[in-house]
Amino acid sequence: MTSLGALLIRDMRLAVRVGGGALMGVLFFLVVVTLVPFAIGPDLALLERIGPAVLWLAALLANLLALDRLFAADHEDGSLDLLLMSRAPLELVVAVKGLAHWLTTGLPLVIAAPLIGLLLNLDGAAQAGLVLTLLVGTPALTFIGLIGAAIAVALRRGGLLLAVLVLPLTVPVLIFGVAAANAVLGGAAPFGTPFTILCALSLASLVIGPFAAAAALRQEIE
Amino acid sequence: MSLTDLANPSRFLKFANRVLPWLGGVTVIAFAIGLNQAMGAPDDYQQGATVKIMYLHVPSAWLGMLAWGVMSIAALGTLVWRHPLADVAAKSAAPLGAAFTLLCLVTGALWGRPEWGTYWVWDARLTSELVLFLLYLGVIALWRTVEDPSRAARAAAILTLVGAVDLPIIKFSVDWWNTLHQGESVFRFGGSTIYPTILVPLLVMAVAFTLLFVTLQIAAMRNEILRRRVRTLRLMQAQAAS
Amino acid sequence: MEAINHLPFIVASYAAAVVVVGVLIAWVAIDFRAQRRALAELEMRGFARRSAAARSDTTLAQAKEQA
Amino acid sequence: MRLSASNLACHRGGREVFAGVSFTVASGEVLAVTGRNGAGKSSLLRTVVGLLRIAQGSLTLEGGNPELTIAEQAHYLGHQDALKPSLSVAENLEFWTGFLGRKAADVAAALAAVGLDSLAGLPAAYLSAGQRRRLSIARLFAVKRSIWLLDEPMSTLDAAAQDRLGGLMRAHLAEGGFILAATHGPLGIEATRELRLGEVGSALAQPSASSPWSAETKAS
Repeated sequence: MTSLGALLIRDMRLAVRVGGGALMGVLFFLVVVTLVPFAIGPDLALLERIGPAVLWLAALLANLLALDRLFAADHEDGSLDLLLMSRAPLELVVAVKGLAHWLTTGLPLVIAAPLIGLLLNLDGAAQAGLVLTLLVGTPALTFIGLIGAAIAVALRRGGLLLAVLVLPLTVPVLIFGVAAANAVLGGAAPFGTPFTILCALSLASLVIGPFAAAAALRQEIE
Repeated sequence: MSLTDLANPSRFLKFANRVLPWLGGVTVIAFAIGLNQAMGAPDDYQQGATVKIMYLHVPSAWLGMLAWGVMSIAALGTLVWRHPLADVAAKSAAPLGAAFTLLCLVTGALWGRPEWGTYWVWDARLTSELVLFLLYLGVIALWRTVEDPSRAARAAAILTLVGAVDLPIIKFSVDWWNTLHQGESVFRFGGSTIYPTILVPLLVMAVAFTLLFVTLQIAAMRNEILRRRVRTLRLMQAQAAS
Repeated sequence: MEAINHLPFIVASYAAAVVVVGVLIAWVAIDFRAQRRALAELEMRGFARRSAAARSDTTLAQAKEQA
Repeated sequence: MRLSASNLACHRGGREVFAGVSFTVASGEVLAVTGRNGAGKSSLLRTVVGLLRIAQGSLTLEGGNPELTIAEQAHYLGHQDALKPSLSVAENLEFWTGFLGRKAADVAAALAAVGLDSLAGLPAAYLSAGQRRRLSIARLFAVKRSIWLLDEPMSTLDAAAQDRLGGLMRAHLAEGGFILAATHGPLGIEATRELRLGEVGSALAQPSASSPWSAETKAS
């Protein structure tokens, strides 16, 4: 599929060029995690205990805020019209845009997570577990977020609406992501169960996200 | 973007071309002397050999602050005198400042691990250094987001000056925050007197790092001037093509 | 004993310094080449940088005379 | 190849934009869609490419590829140029040719056809409105499609560029394509048929008859 390849390359290029949003998510992630100890105090034992939850929340927000412009930018400059007319199925077009977004926003978060985990006093095994859960879970965040981005595409204050729409949908991902990460930290619960569910959530969102987002775009564009 | 704006920069380019080889050479010599002395310096009686990390850590902390100082002065130049070279200086200093602050954080963590048993504590000094690093990243992000350099320069100048005013407040509040919570388990740098055998290499290393900063800053400014020239010429080209 | 225990951290610190400084130097050098190449390309297309620079020098001289 | 519409209607936001529009265009023909502002010229083109839903009537394409929709065989040039300012001129065009598939003409050749070859390496942000428009038009040459739907193609173009576009459109017609163009001014092509929209006029501001609320409004 040359057309989908071209789209993937373009979106990734745009993300790293001037004005693009790649790495802005990581920066946001870093700032949020840094703020947490100020709010709760520099108690390393406490930070270690809530570390996975903090990282997951920060990753969720970073992912979401970066999604705001995913379709809106294409809508404003008319590109979205041409994407909608494409011979490639719109679901695949949307999925490719989601993939490009995850590669430029979600993946850097996963890579940065161990460094940030260091600040929260997470040890080696906990960090490995956290990175693994983020690697498996962030695609779910991106692809659920696609739906909100598509619904809010034509709205001027789409960013806030997007957050309000999508955050409740991400509750299961958050629950099982943090549960799996905590299990690595030595909690009573086993690691396998929440991790498997997290994988399932990601796979399901990989399918549901593009279909729902494509349907929303078709409606919205009128 | 008028042509007079190129005037001072082209003088600067000539200056940079002349001075950079010499500066580079002096920097290498200073590092040779500094590293030689640092390796020969005795170990600290309390901290042992890890004190060698100090010869990197302290100069990079100093450069992290120096770069923000350079950016603040340049910000005044941008806002008050509208000097194009000030924009260039501010933009070039930001990545350098960020890099040296990062080096300060990394060496600090590597020093902290053997001394305190952990890479990171939410100590006042470390935390304010981390906030400084985040501020640098914010400024760089701002430069990267706004395409028009003179508009980006003004926005970044305001952010830089606010940061310059805010940094002491951050430092103060973090100190206060920390004493509230953590008492004196904090690593105390001024606790032990520094012997001349350690101090002299440290000063030489600080000079070497500063020379390195100046060299890189001038080279980065030269790049930035060239980049703007390319931009101007391209705009002229687009216009001429009609 | 202690020195040997701590050696990895010292080595890692100096390695980090080399990496950071190396990246900075590489960034400056690569950027310089890229800009030079872009300028050369523009000159080839007939956008004389020298004439622009020369003109701006004269305007500066004029401004000084007026001042 | 022949595109025909019969009794086409389009509703937006509960209002009727146009109704009862019928036309046919066949290979080698140009249909100029005219009418005052708000008459539904842009909406008609968007309806044809499926970006707006057909409220009534039907669209049929004879002689095309039966496996593809009209939109998938058409070039649509909207009001916006669909360009990314941070990508270079060549990168922008390369993306659209790659995305639309079927690379017929070389990207460089298409840029030369619209007179932008000397600016290929520049970011699109540096282009003037007319240059952006020409870059958008270059897409029509880089990828061969026989149906062209052009929304105000001549706007923001200077006289020389309008002449050049006229020539390119004539070449397209000669190759068996056809053009449906919404326009205010002349297209500079001979043998242009005209479809005037909004002649009925009064239908414009009224709620459409199919709206479930219309009966109630009339009653009250």
